[in-house]
Amino acid sequence: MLMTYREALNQAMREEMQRDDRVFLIGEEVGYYQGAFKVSKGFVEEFGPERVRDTPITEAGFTGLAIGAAMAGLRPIVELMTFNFGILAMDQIVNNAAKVRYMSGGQLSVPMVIRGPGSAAHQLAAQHSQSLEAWFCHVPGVKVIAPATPYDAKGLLKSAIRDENPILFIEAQLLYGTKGEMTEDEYTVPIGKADVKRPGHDVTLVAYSKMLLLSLEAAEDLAEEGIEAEVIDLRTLRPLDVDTVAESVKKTGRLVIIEEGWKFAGLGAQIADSVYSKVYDDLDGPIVRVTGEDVPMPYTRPLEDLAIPDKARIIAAVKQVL
Amino acid sequence: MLMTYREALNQAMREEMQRDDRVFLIGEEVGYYQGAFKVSKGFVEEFGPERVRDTPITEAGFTGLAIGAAMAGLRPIVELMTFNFGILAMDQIVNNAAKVRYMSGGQLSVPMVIRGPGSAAHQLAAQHSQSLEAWFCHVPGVKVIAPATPYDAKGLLKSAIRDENPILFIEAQLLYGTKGEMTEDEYTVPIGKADVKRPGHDVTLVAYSKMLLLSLEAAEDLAEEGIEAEVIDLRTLRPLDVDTVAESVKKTGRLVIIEEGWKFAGLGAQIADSVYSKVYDDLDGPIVRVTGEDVPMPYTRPLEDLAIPDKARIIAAVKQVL
Amino acid sequence: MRQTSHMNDFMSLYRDMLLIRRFEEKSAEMYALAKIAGFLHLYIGQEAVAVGCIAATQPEDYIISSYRDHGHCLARGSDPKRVMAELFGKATGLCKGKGGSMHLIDVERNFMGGYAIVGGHLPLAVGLAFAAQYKKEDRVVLCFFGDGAIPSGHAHEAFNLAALWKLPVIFICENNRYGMGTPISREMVLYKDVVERAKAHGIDAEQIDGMDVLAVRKVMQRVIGQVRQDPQPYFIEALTYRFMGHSMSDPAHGQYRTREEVSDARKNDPLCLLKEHIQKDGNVTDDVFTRVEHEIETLVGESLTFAEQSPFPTATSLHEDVYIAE
Amino acid sequence: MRQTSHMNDFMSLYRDMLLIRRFEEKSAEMYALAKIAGFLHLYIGQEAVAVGCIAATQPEDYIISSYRDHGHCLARGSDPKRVMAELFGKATGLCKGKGGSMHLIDVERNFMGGYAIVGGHLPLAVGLAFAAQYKKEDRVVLCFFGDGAIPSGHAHEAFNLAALWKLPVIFICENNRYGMGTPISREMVLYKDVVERAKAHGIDAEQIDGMDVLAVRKVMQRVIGQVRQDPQPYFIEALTYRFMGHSMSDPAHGQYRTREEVSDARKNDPLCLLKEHIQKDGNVTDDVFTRVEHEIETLVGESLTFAEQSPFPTATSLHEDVYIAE
Ligand SMILES: Cc1ncc(C[n+]2csc(CCOP(=O)(O)OP(=O)(O)O)c2C)c(N)n1
Ligand SMILES: Cc1ncc(C[n+]2csc(CCOP(=O)(O)OP(=O)(O)O)c2C)c(N)n1
Ligand SMILES: [Mg+2]
Ligand SMILES: [Mg+2]
Repeated sequence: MLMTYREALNQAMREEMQRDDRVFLIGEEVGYYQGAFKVSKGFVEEFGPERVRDTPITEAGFTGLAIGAAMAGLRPIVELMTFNFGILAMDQIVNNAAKVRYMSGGQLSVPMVIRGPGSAAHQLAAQHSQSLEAWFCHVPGVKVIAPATPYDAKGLLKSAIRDENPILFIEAQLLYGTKGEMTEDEYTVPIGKADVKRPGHDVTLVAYSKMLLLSLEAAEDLAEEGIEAEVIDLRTLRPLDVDTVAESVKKTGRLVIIEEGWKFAGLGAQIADSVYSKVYDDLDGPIVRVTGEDVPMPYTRPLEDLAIPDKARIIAAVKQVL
Repeated sequence: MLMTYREALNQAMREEMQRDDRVFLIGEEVGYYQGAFKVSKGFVEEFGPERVRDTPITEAGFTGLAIGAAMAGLRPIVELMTFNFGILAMDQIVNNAAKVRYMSGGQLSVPMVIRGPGSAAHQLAAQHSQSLEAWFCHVPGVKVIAPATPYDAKGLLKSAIRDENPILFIEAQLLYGTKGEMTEDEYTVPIGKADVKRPGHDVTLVAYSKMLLLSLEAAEDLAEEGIEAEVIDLRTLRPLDVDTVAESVKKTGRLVIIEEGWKFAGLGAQIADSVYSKVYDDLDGPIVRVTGEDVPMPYTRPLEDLAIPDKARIIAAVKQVL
Repeated sequence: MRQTSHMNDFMSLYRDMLLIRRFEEKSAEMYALAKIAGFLHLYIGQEAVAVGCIAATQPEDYIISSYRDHGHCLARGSDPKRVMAELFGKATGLCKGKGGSMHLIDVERNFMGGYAIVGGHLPLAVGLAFAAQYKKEDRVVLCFFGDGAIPSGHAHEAFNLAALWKLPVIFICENNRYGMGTPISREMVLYKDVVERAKAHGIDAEQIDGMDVLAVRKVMQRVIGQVRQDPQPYFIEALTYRFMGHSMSDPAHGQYRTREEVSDARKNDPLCLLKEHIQKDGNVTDDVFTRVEHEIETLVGESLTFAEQSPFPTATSLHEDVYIAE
Repeated sequence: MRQTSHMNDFMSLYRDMLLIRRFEEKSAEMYALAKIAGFLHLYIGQEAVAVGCIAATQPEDYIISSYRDHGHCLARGSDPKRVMAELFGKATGLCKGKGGSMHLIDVERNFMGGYAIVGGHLPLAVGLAFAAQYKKEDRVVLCFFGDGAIPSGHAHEAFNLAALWKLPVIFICENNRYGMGTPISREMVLYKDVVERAKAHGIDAEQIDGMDVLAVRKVMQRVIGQVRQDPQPYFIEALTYRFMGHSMSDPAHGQYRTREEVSDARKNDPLCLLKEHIQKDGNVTDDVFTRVEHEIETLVGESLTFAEQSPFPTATSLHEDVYIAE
């Protein structure tokens, strides 16, 4: 059965809200508007406005509210209209959600999911086109998830909602309409496990979210030239499943990391560092990163296209490491 | 002439404020209180309350105000009482200060310095003991500086105040009282240049801010064992002076990076990535990072001591790479 | 003679509003043709606010706005050619195609930009006013934003600083009754008295009819004069309505408001109101309106041609304007 | 009989305030001896607020506070031994030594913690109230913070949400006239009417004498009853004064206030006021006060011994409590 990423998220939340009364959804336009990107279609009708809360434009306020509610035993899902606006809630996320368990010596916990689209869509310009996962991944106390396929999106979101820790769940506007195979049965996908989305033996490509799809396309093209790339979907960014990547590198000896965000101090640097530390001797040469350019996102399409990784650059990087 | 880090900062700002009427200081308690850590001692008396502005506790508000003032031709110095509170101004820094030049196609500029202490002091616990330079370094459009010595602090702060770009200038509470040699003559230190603080040929240590002092101490101990470490002070974190580090690694073949912040997605990962990309073949083995532990900062001293790099761990890391 | 110049003056306001209207109608067409992309938030219905307010300013005054900024930019006198080119993402655009619809910036006209984080530009506005005070300049700052920004922390921190330091900034809340799909009654409790929010910080405030350009200008002339004379912030709540959807991806009436509500509001079209007023008061013939309509049509047509024919920025510009080199 | 229980009741308030006073005096000594480190913000002078307010609560009500939280924690009934052990950073502390002075947390007593980002815990308080509403519980939330938090964006976003959704949270602003070294008149314009800030969001608000524990409790009994009955936020501005410096690194009078101002304020010592009241009203002998003084001294002494003798946490605990394993 084919399903869109959007529907997968919708189902995951719906099933978990049916399963557990403590789960509620809160954010801008999640209710009567059905979500800015229609992810919560039908929710306010099914669960009522108490459990599907439209908020004023106050990300710090309602994220903090959700943290407080989680401390009191509820299990909030916060929808950020986009993760760009998460910057406004950064203090709440980092100083309260991530730390209150530790500060309280384990007395409190914050079981919540903060979700919404990250990364660029098309021509939304500098303030609306950011990939901030490196920031979130830097913070102990939170987990960070960024699924690429509808199947993983559903399974991981369900796991995230059931998890006892605060979780950043990063989607992508350009993924919402993409389709993927889905099982009928209920299932979850475990947090913290990468997935080999395409086996290969010549080179390892590591990616997540939108960049996974691009990497798979690149791998197809490379296969036509006789280069078999193994493509790994990290799925969870923190905790990072280095083992799966290391296993692959032992086989291929070559690694290309693909990420959409800014290069400098981007997540790829940590992925590389983790891999070097683990399997330095198995590498045939330096790891190469394909990343977004280190510029604020320009509005105009020709420049935006240059600022974001594309298939050609992934292929060029692979040829560089071979 | 010996001078404290605190006095060096005080002099730098004083000289620049005397030199340029457009420079003003704004922040909590910078005026009548003389600065929470007395960095602006004597300022309100010398420059008056118009140029030394005490603010209410509204980091987003007054940082945003300073950005607007910079857009209109002034040259603000924002003092954050500590960089922990910079999280509250993150949106202003990233979305406005860093981007408005780009968004305007070069029409606007934001010549300003945001300064204050980062990293841990003693037992200030989870919400007041963070090293967030990796976040700031991720953002194109800003420069990030973290001097370790009074001499560099003064020279770099003067350069930062004269720079046309928004600059994050990260000090440290535990550095304010440290002393260093100072020249009488006016001078500046260029942004973007690392400095070899101790020459050596067996191993390269790269550090900045407080960790530089610790690395120098470790180098002394190592020297007694006949190990000559070259210690590089990055001073500027973005743009990163990879060339100086690469030059050293060509000589030593071994690199240890020391940073106080959280390991995962910390700045050291990027430094490593930059070095691997540049001089992979000159390395004799994997780069090792000595970092803060991936936990919120505990209050109690024994745990805090474990959470922050110490000399013993640096020495152990050096022995690991030799 | 007096009457004529009076009428010329009214016609000039009409012309400015009409430019915004026709310019945006054309933008919407171009969006449908994918010549313009990203988010496009139209100002149609709210023209009297930008035009009335900005008509009362001096060229040295600063204007700053949100992502819904076409109206303010055009009312400020930015070249429609370069505005359209910006929407097209062309190198000849106001911001060389880097800003787009949400970030129109024209520093030469002291139009300090459109900003896309709700509430995020209010502290900037206060900073512009701070600079004016610091440099002992006579400028005032006009800061436009929507009702949706009122609950935000940014707004309150900005109000507090402006009030505390008596900064010459006029906050203009364009209350169009909705923040995206959320009616104002679900944004805040005292939604009929948005002005209370500012007053609580010690800022004088008043509510005005944002559909009547003459009333808007009259109030703003007084307020701007007052603030220029005796610097301190002021808060205006302009009651208005957007006739179109929140952005191009949102239908005009959406699910959050009825077709009737929109068509009722359209009866209060600021352009029609002014036109009727002019027609009633003076003896301006239809001819004059036809001439203006024609002039604007030509202007918008030229903008389009200019935008179409301009080149996209070259690849080298990608890395320009991130930093200023010394 | 009636008189006696009345007196017992007053004496119990006195005792609670005295515990805070003596406990903190001892903490200050221990700070000087470097047994306690980091930031230590004393509550001395403000005891009547915490004690009066919390005396009016039920055990299931949530309490949440800022970094100046010893008073609220002790008034809530947390074991002074475990509080002192926390300040000492010991494994037996409320938070196993991980929180320290600014982050006392005692979930068993629904004391949800002290938080060190000014204004940052107000949204949490609103969330606790949200949970109560969601779960249809009768709890109310008491949220304590300083005057310095009022200008912050966090506070306003919290006020707005609480008002909009009628959440049972009582915001208690302890106006001690200073945010660190900044007098309230330089924090906000309407500093004599801090309550206006809340009213502008549609929240009922009143100012009370925060030095008179009986008055505080009386008002809070009414207000808590009201909020429990008819859930919606309420705002209290308690006029008070801190007798000590902002934290241990700030001298008691600092440069921002005169010695006279402090000694004037000390004439209004909440403990003396209550003591005088009790002595005037009843015929309580000095004996009784001596006994209480003695009891508290013992308690504080025991806390100290407990803290001293407790072990520090072991190295393994460093990585515990970051995540919950499934
Ligand atoms: C901080 C932030 N949160 C959310 C958004 C998404 N968003 C864009 S416009 C908008 C509604 C704003 O409404 P209002 O302020 O009334 O302005 P209007 O669109 O009516 O002109 C929202 C929620 C944003 N841009 N910034
Ligand atoms: C966001 C933030 N900015 C600055 C600080 C530093 N700081 C700690 S307490 C304080 C003053 C707070 O004053 P007030 O709210 O009146 O509380 P009081 O200390 O008087 O109890 C400041 C500026 C902080 N903790 N958080
Ligand atoms: Mg609106
Ligand atoms: Mg105070």
